[in-house]
Amino acid sequence: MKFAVIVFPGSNCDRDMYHAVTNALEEEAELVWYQGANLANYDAILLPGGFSYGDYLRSGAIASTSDIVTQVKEQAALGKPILGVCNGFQILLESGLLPGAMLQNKKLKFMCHQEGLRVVNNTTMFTSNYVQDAIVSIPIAHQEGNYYCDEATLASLQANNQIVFTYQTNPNGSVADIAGIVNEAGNVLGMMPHPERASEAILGSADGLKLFQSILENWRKVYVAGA
Amino acid sequence: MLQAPEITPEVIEADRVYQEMGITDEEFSTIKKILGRLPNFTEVGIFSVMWSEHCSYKTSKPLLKKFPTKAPHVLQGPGEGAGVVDIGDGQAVVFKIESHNHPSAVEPYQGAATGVGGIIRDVFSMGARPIASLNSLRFGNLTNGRVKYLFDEIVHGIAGYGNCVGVPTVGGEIQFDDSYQGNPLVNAMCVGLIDQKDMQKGLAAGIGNTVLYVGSKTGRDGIHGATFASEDLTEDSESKRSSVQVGDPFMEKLLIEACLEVIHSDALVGMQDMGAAGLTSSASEMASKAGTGMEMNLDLIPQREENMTAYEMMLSESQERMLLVVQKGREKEIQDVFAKYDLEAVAVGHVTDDKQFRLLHKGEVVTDIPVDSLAEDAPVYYKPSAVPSYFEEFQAMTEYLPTVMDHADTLKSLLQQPTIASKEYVYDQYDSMVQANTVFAPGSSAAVVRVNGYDKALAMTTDCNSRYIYLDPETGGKIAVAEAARNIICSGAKPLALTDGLNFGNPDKPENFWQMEKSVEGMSEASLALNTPVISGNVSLYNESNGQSIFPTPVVGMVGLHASLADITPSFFQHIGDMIYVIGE
Amino acid sequence: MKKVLIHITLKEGVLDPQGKAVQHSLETLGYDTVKEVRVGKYMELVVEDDASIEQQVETMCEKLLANPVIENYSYTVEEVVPL
Amino acid sequence: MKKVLIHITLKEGVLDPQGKAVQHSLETLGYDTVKEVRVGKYMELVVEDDASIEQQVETMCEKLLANPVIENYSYTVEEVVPL
Ligand SMILES: Nc1ncnc2c1ncn2[C@@H]1O[C@H](COP(=O)(O)OP(=O)(O)O)[C@@H](O)[C@H]1O
Repeated sequence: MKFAVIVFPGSNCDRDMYHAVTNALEEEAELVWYQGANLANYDAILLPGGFSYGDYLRSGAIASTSDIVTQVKEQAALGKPILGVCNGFQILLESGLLPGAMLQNKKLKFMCHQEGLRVVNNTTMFTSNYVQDAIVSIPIAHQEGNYYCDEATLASLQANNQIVFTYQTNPNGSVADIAGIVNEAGNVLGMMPHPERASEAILGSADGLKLFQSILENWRKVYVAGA
Repeated sequence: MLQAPEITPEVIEADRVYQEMGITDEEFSTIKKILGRLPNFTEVGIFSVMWSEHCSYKTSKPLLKKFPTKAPHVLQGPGEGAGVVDIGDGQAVVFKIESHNHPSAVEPYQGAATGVGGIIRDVFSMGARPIASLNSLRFGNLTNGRVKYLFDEIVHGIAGYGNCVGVPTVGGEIQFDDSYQGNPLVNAMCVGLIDQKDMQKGLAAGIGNTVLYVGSKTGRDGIHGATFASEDLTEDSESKRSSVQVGDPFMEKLLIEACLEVIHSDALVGMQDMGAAGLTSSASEMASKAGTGMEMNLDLIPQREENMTAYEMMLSESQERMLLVVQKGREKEIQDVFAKYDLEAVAVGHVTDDKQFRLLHKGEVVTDIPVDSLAEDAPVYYKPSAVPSYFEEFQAMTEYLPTVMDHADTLKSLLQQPTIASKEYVYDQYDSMVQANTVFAPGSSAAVVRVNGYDKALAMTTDCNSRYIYLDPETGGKIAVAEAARNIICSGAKPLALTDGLNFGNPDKPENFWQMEKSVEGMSEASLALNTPVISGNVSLYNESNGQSIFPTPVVGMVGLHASLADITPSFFQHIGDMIYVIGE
Repeated sequence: MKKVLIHITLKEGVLDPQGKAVQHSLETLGYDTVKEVRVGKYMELVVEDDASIEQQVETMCEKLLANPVIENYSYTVEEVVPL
Repeated sequence: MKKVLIHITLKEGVLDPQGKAVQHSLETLGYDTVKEVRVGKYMELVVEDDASIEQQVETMCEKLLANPVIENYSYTVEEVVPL
């Protein structure tokens, strides 16, 4: 399976994501600069964390207007798995691929530590390797991770089972303790916590690796004969 | 305008305008001798920054000579952007500490942020990827409103810059004491990793080679604050007054990636960041070190503001700028790399063979100075030192042993001391995990960062108990080095080398100079004993408020190596029932 | 040349953590007459003159400068007074 | 009740990385007529009526809302129109 890790000016978890896929998951990945790429060549697209365009204006806003996001939308429409982590999630929100918006953390401070997350939906292509309602330890590192949406949107997220991860103890003020959501089709996941930073025990947790393994296994079921 | 036409060389001499820039009468005579004529306004400005303590170490040089700096594992000692130490497998670790005390006292967020940015540039200008940041902070009493503001904003600034630029902040230390009330200390350390074959030097070698300017445009940032504070020369326009330096971590991130890509081109000859004294120090040092000269056309310097004078451009401390020397005729190869990151690399000059530092502006030669006179041949002063009376008093006292009535109570009140209490409030704001190599984040005795792809890791720490140093600078200096080494060893690593951040008060006071002298001697002795040479460092003097000096604060930043990941040892209890041992006396 | 002044504010009903923090700090400083604070953005653009300038600003706001999920925007266009 | 509208802008000469990034992004989107962007803050305060309101706002700005080292501020006081 071939993963694209998209690199925007200011992305800074791109190598981490690349490392998680190539070393921890042991699959193929490429760092793809935001200009001049063809995303049709990849089986899955990863939007890494960081501060694209310095987080100026609103985090993810400037990156969301780039041509490559148009390609991401096309690939999303084809059903490919798209994962946005942290700044990647913010870009997915700003580009409209996922509903809602990010506000500053309620304490207005950047926060970086391990969080307990609940897997509230293990039926997605990103979470099928987790046990439903399992608590997993995955770090957060953000200042604008306070997920906001209006009531109607929240109701439809709940009705369609689009909420994937919630915080055990809400650190940032997110609506309904939301840490990660998928689109209606279920192939675009945005989450604030960093699974790539939790892909090896030496880094404090390997709970994030199952997420990458889920993507791989579900892809194999469809594309690899006999898998 | 700063360079008003009436300020002719004759006026500068007659009215002693140079004094306002921090040049003494003797220094002015030396300058006249060097040039064989009177210096013009721009030239005096250039001498004033290059001969400032910050760039020339004119008072601390005699002390710094005492530091042991050599060992077989030291690949680069003091003298370049940062020191370099061999860690095997053809790799090396690069590190340095730098102070940003005065800017942080004026504008804490930006002062701290640009301090972090500056030290990161020092590291990647060596060709190393910055893999970790640490810091060492000192504040007054937290019950004071201004101190609280400084504390919050400085931490916020370190986080704001470090998190955005993608270098994990993995450690640091904070001490609160009244002596820092009006003069906080912000020392930032950066650690980088490099393949030895990629090591760069800030050399302007190769006659005729091209000088490229990359990064942010030059504005009037930081000029006023640096050396020049004359009201009558700036009164005509408030807006022309230089402003506080503002950091742009996004620009820095682009520079890191572009510069680390460019080092693989053999068209690159030398690279240096524009730190304190910006263009002046980077250009003249690169030429002086290479034994060459340099000529630059200031009309070509990218400028953010209109009508900047030569003086302003040469003294500007605008952030996120780099100076590169590249082979003549191969500029395009380098420029193309920068273009990918939306950065312009502008040719502004070339390397010459006459060892002169020559600047053209609007068709005129505005500066023509022997380059060595700026860098290597700066004056050196041997300041008098005297034992402070407090020290003799203390030494004469009989030892006092406190009696503890209630151990639990004493422990609790100790833990409530801001200096001792948990610093989680601070380090939770730092992204300590980006780059996905952090094994032990802040909160551990030493931070541990693995070397990805190898069975080894690096341990790092900053330490200094300035109260000890105040009480007995020589012993305190030893303690600072020993404490750093203990922290490294407790994490399972072998101490390699150290960087020092010397923060002191006014060195013209013999008591202060004595503190400097003695603490450097103590540190030297300890680093010799522990085989941890000093490979880089920084000096910040005149840390005073209301005539009161800070506690002498020579911060030690130390790095060690875990020969195997299996050696990594946590500093917290692991299992119920494990035995606890106390080792030592 | 025109100067475009843009105000971007959080929509009513959207929580404003920054505004709340500012209000709280003001209260701590003794300003308890301040009942509410909302924090928004203010931008000044210098734009070349153009007949369609208003429409252009409108699309800039919609495409980039404001996030319609949480923000409102308004703007005014002024002459740039030459010095 | 009064409504106080406060504008906080960076002083002239102070680098505005955010404004630069926004301008660059607008340029990429085809808006190359935008020559400069400066980003500031805009605050709306609801304040109880008081004869000294202007003076109070002044000190609030100086003490907390603006950073006088790098920012300028200006404000206007309006009546709150009851709904
Ligand atoms: N206290 C010190 N101990 C050892 N070396 C020092 C000390 N202070 C400065 N140096 C060394 O002197 C050189 C010049 O320092 P500095 O001017 O601060 O560097 P930069 O030009 O990168 O800002 C550096 O190599 C630095 O490591």
